Amino acid sequence: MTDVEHSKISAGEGSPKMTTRNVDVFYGDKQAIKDVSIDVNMENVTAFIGPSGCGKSTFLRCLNRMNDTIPIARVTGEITLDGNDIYAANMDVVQLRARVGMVFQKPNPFPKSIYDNIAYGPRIHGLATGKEELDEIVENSLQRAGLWGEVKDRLLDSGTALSGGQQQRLCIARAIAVDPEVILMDEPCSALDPIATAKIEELIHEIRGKYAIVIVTHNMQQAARVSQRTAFFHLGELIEYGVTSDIFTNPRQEKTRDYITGRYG
Amino acid sequence: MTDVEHSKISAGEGSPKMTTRNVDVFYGDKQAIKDVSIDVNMENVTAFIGPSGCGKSTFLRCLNRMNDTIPIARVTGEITLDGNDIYAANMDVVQLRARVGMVFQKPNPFPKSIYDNIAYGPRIHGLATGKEELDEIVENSLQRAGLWGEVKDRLLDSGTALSGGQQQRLCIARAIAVDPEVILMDEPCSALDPIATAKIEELIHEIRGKYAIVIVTHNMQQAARVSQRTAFFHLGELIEYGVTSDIFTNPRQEKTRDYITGRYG
Amino acid sequence: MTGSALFFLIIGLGGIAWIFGRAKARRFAVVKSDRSAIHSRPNYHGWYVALWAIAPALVFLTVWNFTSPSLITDAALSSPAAEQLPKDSFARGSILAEARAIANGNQVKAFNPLSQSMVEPYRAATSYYRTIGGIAAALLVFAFGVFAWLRVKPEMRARTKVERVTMMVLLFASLIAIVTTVGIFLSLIFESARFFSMVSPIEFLFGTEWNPKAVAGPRGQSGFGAIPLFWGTVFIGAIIAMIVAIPLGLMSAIYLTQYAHSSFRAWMKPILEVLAGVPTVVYGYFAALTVAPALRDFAVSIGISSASSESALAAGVVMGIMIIPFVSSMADDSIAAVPSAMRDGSLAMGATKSETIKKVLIPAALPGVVGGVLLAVSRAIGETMIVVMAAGLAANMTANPFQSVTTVTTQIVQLLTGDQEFDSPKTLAAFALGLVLFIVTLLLNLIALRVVKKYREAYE
Amino acid sequence: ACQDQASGGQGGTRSEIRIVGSSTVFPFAKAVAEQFAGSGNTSPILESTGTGGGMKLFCAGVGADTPDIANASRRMKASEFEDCKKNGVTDIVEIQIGIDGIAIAQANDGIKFALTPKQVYEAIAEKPYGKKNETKKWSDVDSSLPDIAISVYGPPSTSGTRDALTELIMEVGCKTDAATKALKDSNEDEYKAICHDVRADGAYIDAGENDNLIVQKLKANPNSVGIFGYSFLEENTDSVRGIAVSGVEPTYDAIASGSYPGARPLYIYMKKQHVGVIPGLANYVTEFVNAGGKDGYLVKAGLIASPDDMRAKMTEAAKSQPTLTGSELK
Amino acid sequence: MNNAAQSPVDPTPTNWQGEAMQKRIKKRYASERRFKAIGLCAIVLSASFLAFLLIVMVGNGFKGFTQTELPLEVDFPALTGSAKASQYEGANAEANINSLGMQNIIGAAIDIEYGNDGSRLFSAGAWQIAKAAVLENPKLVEQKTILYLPVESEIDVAYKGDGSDGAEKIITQFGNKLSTGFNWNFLGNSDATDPMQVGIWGALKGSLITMFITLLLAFPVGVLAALYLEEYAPKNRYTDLIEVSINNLAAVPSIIFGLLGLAVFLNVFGLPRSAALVGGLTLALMTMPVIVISGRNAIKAVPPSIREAALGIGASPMQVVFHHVLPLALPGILTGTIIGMARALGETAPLLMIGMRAFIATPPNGVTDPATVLPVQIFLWSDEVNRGFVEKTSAAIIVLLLFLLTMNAVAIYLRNRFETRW
Ligand SMILES: Nc1ncnc2c1ncn2[C@@H]1O[C@H](COP(=O)(O)OP(=O)(O)OP(=O)(O)O)[C@@H](O)[C@H]1O
Ligand SMILES: Nc1ncnc2c1ncn2[C@@H]1O[C@H](COP(=O)(O)OP(=O)(O)OP(=O)(O)O)[C@@H](O)[C@H]1O
Ligand SMILES: [Mg+2]
Ligand SMILES: [Mg+2]
Ligand SMILES: O=P([O-])([O-])[O-]
Repeated sequence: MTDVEHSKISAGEGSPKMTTRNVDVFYGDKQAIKDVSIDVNMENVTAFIGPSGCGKSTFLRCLNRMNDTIPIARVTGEITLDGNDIYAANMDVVQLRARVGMVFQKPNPFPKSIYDNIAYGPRIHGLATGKEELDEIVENSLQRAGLWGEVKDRLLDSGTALSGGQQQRLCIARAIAVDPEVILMDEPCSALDPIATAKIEELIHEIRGKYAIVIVTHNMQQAARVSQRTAFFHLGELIEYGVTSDIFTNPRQEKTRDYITGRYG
Repeated sequence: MTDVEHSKISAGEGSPKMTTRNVDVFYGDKQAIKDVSIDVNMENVTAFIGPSGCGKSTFLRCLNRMNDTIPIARVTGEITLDGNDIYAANMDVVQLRARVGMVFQKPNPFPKSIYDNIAYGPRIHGLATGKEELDEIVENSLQRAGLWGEVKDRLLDSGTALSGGQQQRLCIARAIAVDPEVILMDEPCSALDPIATAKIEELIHEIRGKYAIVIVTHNMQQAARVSQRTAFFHLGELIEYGVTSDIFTNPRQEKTRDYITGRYG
Repeated sequence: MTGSALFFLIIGLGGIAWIFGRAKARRFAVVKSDRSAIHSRPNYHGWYVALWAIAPALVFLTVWNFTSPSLITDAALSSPAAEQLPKDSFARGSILAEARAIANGNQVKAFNPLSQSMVEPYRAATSYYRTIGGIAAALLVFAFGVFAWLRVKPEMRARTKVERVTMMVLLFASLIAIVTTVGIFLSLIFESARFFSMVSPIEFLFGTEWNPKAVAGPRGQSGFGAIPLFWGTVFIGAIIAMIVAIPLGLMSAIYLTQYAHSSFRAWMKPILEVLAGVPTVVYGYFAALTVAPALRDFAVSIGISSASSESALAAGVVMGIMIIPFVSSMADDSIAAVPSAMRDGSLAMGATKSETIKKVLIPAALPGVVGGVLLAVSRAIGETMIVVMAAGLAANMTANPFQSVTTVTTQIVQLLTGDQEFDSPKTLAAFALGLVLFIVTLLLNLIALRVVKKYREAYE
Repeated sequence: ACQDQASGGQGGTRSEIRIVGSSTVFPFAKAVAEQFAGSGNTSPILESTGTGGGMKLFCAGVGADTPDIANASRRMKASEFEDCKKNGVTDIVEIQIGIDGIAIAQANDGIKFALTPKQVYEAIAEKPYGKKNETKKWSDVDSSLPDIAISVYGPPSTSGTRDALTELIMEVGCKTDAATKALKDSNEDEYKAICHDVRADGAYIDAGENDNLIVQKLKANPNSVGIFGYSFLEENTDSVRGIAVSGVEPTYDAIASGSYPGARPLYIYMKKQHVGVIPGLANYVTEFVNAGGKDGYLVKAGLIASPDDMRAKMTEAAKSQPTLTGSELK
Repeated sequence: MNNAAQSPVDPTPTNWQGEAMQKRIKKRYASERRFKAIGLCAIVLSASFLAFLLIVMVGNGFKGFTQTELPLEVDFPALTGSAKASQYEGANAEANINSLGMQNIIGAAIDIEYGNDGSRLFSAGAWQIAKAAVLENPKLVEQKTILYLPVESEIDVAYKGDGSDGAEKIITQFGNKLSTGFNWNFLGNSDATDPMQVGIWGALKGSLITMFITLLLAFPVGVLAALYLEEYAPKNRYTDLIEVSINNLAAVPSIIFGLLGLAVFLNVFGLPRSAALVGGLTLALMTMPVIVISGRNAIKAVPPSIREAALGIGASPMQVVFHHVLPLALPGILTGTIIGMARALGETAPLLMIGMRAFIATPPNGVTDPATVLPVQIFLWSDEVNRGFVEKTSAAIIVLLLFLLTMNAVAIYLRNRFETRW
C-alpha cells in the first residue's frame, strides 16, 4: 500500500467502528467495487459521494451484508465491525443487520400502522419484555426521529399514509428502534422536497452523537453540511477519503476536484 | 399580433415549407402548447429547444399528425404543408406522414432485416416498381445515412442487431427511403454515445440540403452545431424563434438568455 | 353448380376483379408519379373492386342456398314420376332426400326403390337451377365488379374504404363476446323464468328439501329446495378444497419465489402447471377410483361407520389439488408485486427471511392473495366433473366430510342427462341452478378482479 | 309441395337408426346394435334416457329428427299413446323382448338380510300410511333388520324401473294397511301420494338413469341397498347379490316363473312409419327378437327370455308389424 | 428527550452476545428452517400428487393396450363349404363376408377345439377379428389357419393378475395356451359393450373433429377481437362492456356453456343432438375469451415504438397492425390458443349437456354425425361396472394426457422460443 492510499483509509481520529480492507464487489463478472479500504468511526457522519453508478450504494450495502440478497453479487476482502469480520462464517447476519441499521433512498414504511412499523424490529429481536416497554421504545424512537409530535395522536394510522418526508423519518425511527450502532443511509433525501430534506439533515445532526452514520448522497452541498468525513468514489474505485472540509476545499485528487466543481457527473 | 411576436414566426429568408399559425394543443383539459406560430423552411435545420416538458415533442408531433394516435390530444390552429392545411378533412394522414418523415428518440428499427427495414416504406407506398429499383432505393438511403459501408454485407441481418448509433442511422435511412420532404427528429441522439452522436450530426449536416429538417434537442451545443434556426419553448409557449447564431449570442428574451446560460432547465 | 362450387366461383371471379382493379390503378400509378395525386396503392384498388364484386354475390349465394333447394324440390315434384310417391310425409320426404343425395352424387345406391325414379327429375331440376344460380352469381359479380372498377380513379380513397370494411369485421368479431354473454344470460333467464312460474323462487332458494319430481302434479311442487345443494357446493368447493389448496398453493408459491434455487424453480413451476392442465374428468376418475375408497376405508377404520364412498372429502381434496397451481400462481403474482423495498426494509432490520415473509410480504400481498383465492373459489364451485364422479347424489346437509353431499353442478348434469322434457320443472330446475351458479361466479369474479386491481394500483 | 318442405323434404333422411329409452333395456339394445353393426349395417345411435323420457322423445313426431325406437321397461301408457297420436305417431309396433325383474341388491360384503314389500315400503315411502317417515335405520322399520342406516340407491321418477318399483313392491306393501287400501276408492290422489311417493330426505337417492352407477355405488358402500334391473345383478354377481323379497331370491328361474314379486316384461316400440325409410329398421327389430331367445346372446347378458308362446307371437309380430290400437294399453 | 432516565433502551445497550439473546436467535433460526421446510413440503406434496396420479393411471392403463389371446384353429374350407378367396376381394368383399356368416364359422371352430362350452372362453366379438383377418388376406378362406383371438374379459383381467375365482380356474386350465398380444382393437375401434372390443378411435376422431370446429371458429374470432380491442377500440362504455363480457366469459363455469349450447344450439336452432358440430360450437364460445385475453396480452407486449415507427413513415393503422403488430404478437397468440384448445380438449361437462354421451359404435364421418369425445368416453367407461373397463378407462386417459401434455409442451416451447423482450 502506498502512502497516499494509506492516508485514504482512515480520515481523521476517532476509534474505527467498522473497517474495510481491499473490498472488491462483483455482480456476476462485472466488478462494481475495486479494492476499497475505508474506516468508519463512531460519532461521525461519513458521506459517500461520486457520480451515478460509481458503486456507492453497492459499497454501502456491503456494510450490513444487504448484498447477500442479490444472488449474483459476490464480495471479497475484509469488513469488520468492532474488529469482527462480518463475512466470517460465524457472523450472524440477522444480528449484524440489527446492529448496522439501514435507511433507503425511497421511504419504505411497511403497510402497517405507524406503531407497528416502529415496533417491528424490537418485536422480532425481543428487545421489549412487555407492552409498556414496547410503547416506550416506540415513543422514544419517534421522538428521536423528531416525528413524535406529528404522529402521537395517530399511531394506529398506516405508515404509508404519511407524507414522504414523514415516511423517511419514520424509517429512520424504525432503524433507531432496534438500537443499532451504525446507521447506513442511501440517498435518504433524494425523494424528498427541500423542507423535508432540511428536517432529515437536522435529524442526522441530532442523532449522530450516538451512532456511526454513513450517508450516500448525490448532493455535494448536503455532504458538506452533514458529514465530518467524505469518501469520493469513481467507477468503483475510492478516489479520495478525508475530512469533509478538506475534500471540499482542498481535494488532493484532480478527479475529485473536477467532480466537486461540476466538471462532470 | 404584436411586432415582436410576428418577428418570431419566420426566422430568416427561404421559402416556408410548413407554416403553423396559432397552434394550441390540449391533452384532455391540459394545454400543452399555447398559441404557437412558426414557419419551417426548406434546406434548413430548425432546432426546438427548451426545458423538459415544455412541449417540444408535442409540437413536433403536430407537424405530421402523430398526435392523432393519442386519443386525448386535440390540436387547434392551422398547420400547412406547401400551403395545404394538414388538418383539413381531405388531407390523407398516411400520405402526409410519408411526406413528413419522423425519427424518434429511442432508435426503433423493426425486428426485420436491415433491407426490409428500409424497403418497408417504399413498399407500402409503391415507390419502386421492381426488385432492382427497390434495391437501389435501399442502397441509396443507406448510403445517404452513411450506413452503407457498415452494413452492405449484412443486409439480411436483423435491424435490431445493430448498435444504438447504427440503429438510429438506420431509422434515418428508413425515413429517407420514402423520399420525404420534411424530416422531424425528436432528440435523435439522446440515447447515443458521443461518437454516435457526432456521426448523426454529421449526417444531418450532409442531408439537410434536400429536406426541411426539424430537430428537438436538449443539448444546446447540439442545437448550435446543427441548426440554422432555433425556437425556444417554455411552458408550452414559443418564447423566441430566430437564426440560431442570434439566439445563442444575442437572445432578445430574458428567459431565453437564462436558459441558454444554464440559469435554469 | 353446388353451393361450394358457386362459392369458389365467386371467390375466383373476385380474384379476377382484384387483378383488374389493380391493373387499372397501376396504369395511372405509373403515369402519375406525383404521389399526392394518387391516393391508394394499386393493391387497395384491387381489393376495393374485389370486395364490391364478391360481397353482393355472397349475400345472394347465402339466400340462394336457402331458397334453391325448395325450388328444385318443387320442380322435381311437378314431374310425372312424383305421382307414385307415398302421401305419408316422412316417407315422402325421405325418398326425396335420398333422391337428392343420389342426384348430387352423395349416395350411390337407393335404399328405397322409389327414390331411383325421382333421381332423374331431381337431376334435371338441380342442373337447371344450378345453372340459373351460377349465371345469376356471375352476373352479380360482373355488375358490381364493373361498377367498382369504373370508380377506380387516382383520387379514389380505396385504402380508406377497404380498411373500413376490415374494421367492421374486427368490430363484429369482438361483438361475439357480448352476444355470447347475452346468449348465456337470456337462455338461463328464459328457462329459469319458466321454472319459477312453476316453483316459487323462495322455495327454491331457501327450501331445504331437494327431491325434484318430473310432473307438476296436483300435489303441488315440493322438493325443489336448493339449500342442500348450495351447502354441498360450498362445503366441497369453498371449504374442503380451499383447506387443501390455500396452504399448499401459498406455501409452494412462497418457496418457489423466495427460497428456491432458480433451476429448481424452472423445473418445478411447469410441473405444478401440469396439475392445472390435467382434465377434470381424469381428476374425477382418480377421485372415484383411488381417493374415495381409500378415504372411506380410513374413515371406517377409525370408527366412522357412516362414511360414504362418495364423501365430500374425496371430491374436495381432489378439487383442492386441482386448484393448487391456480392459487400458487395468483399468490406468486401478488407477492412479486410487493415492492422489493418492503422486503429490503425488513431484512435490513435484521429480520430473517421467514419473518419478512410472514410479517411483511404476506400482509402486504394479502389483498392480492385474497382476490386470487376468490377466483379459485369461483373456479371450484363451477367445477363439474370431479363432483359428478366423486361427490354424491344425496342432498344431505351435513358437515361430516366423510358423508356424501351433492352440488349444484352435479345436479345440473343429473337433471339434464337422460330424459329432457322442457315443460317439466325437473328439467328446467337445471337452468335455475345454472343461473344461480352463473350469478355467483360472476359476482365472485367481479369482486376478485376489483380487489386484485385495487391492490395492483396500490403499488404502482 | 309446401308440405314436402315442412316435413323433411329438406330435413331429409338418415342412414342410422336412433334409439332412446329405458336404461334397463339399454345394455340389451347396445348388444343388439353392436351385433347389427357388425354384420354390415350402419351402427345405430343409442341413448339411455329412461322409459318415460324415451317415450317423450319417441312421441314427439314422425321424421328424421325423432327416434325410431323407444325401449321401455314397462308397457306404454295410454296417455303416452295419446300423446304419440296427437303428434302424428299413429303406427306403433310393440314388441316384448323379454322379462326382467327389478332386483333389490346389496354388495357382497354387506350384512345379508331379506325384505318384504311392506318393509321396503316403510323404509322408502315419503309418508308411509299417511304419516311422515321417521325411520333412519333398517332396524327402525323392523327390529329383525340390521342396525344400519337406510340408504337406497334407486331409479328416478321417469324410469320404468321406478314405475315397477312403485307398482310391484311399494303399492303391495302399502296395501297391507287396510285403511290405506280403502283410500284407493275414496281419494285416489291421496292414495297415490301415500303409496307412490318416495322419501326425499336423503335415505332414498335418485341415482339417475344409470344402473351401472348404482352397482358401483353399492360396491363402494356395502351398507347401501340398490334397486335396478335383474340383468345388472346377473352381470355383476362378483360384486353384488340380490336381496330376497318375500323370501324369494331374484334368480332367473324365479323371475321367469313369476314367483318373484318384481318381475315385469320389457318392450321396444317401433315407429312403423319409419320402416322402409330408415334403412334396416325392421331387421334390427327382428335381430332383437331373435337375440332374446333362450340361447340368444341377450340371455347371456342377463335378459330373461319370454315364455315360448309369447316369443312365437313376437317373432310373428316382427314380421307382420301389427300396430297398437291403444285399447290394449292402460 | 435525550434524558437517559426515561429511556430503558439507552442505559443498557442491547447485549447481543447475552445468553437470552443467543437463545432467542437460535429459536428464530429454527423457525426459519421450519418455515422453509414447510414450503418445500408443500411443493413436494403437490408434485407427488401429480406423480401419484400419473403412476396410478399409467399403472392401470398400460394393461389396456394389451389383450390376452387364445389360439384357435379354423378349418375354413371345411366350415365354409370351400369358399373361394376371389369372392372376398374387390368391391363386394365386405358384403360377401357378411353373407359368409363368420360368427357361426368361428362359433363352430370354437366348439370343435374347445368343446361346447368353449364360447365362454372367447370374447363375444372375437369373430370380428377373424372377419378383419379374412378381409385383409382372403387367401385364408382356402386354408386351415390358426387365429389368435381375444379371450373373454374376465379371463383377460384374471390373466393380467386381478381375477375372480372362476376365471382363475380357467387360467390354470389353459395357462400354457394363453398369450398376450397388443390390443390393436383399442386403437382402431369405437365404443362397445364388451371391454375386449372397445377402442378409442371413435372418440379420438370425435375429439379431432370437434377441436377442428372449435379452432376454426374461436381462433379467427378471438384474434380479430383481440386486435380490435387492443388496437382500435375507442375507450367508451360500449368497449368497456365488451371487455367486461370477455373477462367474465373466461371465468364462467364450463357447464354453463353446456346449458347455453343446449338451450340455444339444440332447442332454438334445432341443430342435431350429439353432433361434433354443436360440441365444437359450444367449446368455441368457451375458448374464444381465452384466446382474446392471451391475444391482447401478446399484442400489448409489442412495444409502442414499433407502431410509432411504422406510423411515422406513413403506414396506415391497418398496415401497422397487419404488417407489424400481428406478426410480432403471433407466437404469444398461438401459445394462448394452444392452451385454450388444450382446455377445450379436456372438457367434459358442457358436452354432456348437449348429448355427446350417447353410445356410438362407429366413428363419426362428418360434423353432424353423432360423436363422442375422449374425455366423455372416459367418463362413460368410468361408469361401467365390468372390471375390464378399468384398464380401458385408464388407457384412454393415457392417450388423452399424451395429447394434452404434447400441446402444453408445444405451448411452453413456443413461449420460450419466441419470448422477446424489447
Ligand atoms: N443488482 C445488480 N445487478 C447487476 N449490476 C448491478 C446491480 N446493482 C448495481 N449494479 C451495477 O453496479 C454498478 C454500481 O451500482 P450502484 O448502484 O452501486 O451505483 P451508485 O453509485 O449507487 O449509483 P446511484 O448514484 O445511481 O445510486 C453499476 O454499474 C450498476 O449498474
Ligand atoms: N400522452 C400525453 N398525455 C397527457 N399529457 C402529455 C402526453 N404527452 C405529453 N404530455 C404533457 O404535455 C407536456 C409537454 O410534453 P412534451 O413531451 O411535449 O414535452 P417535451 O418538451 O418534449 O419534454 P422532453 O424534453 O422531456 O421530451 C408535458 O407536461 C407532458 O406531461
Ligand atoms: Mg420530448
Ligand atoms: Mg370442467
Ligand atoms: O331406465 P328404466 O328402464 O328404468 O326406464
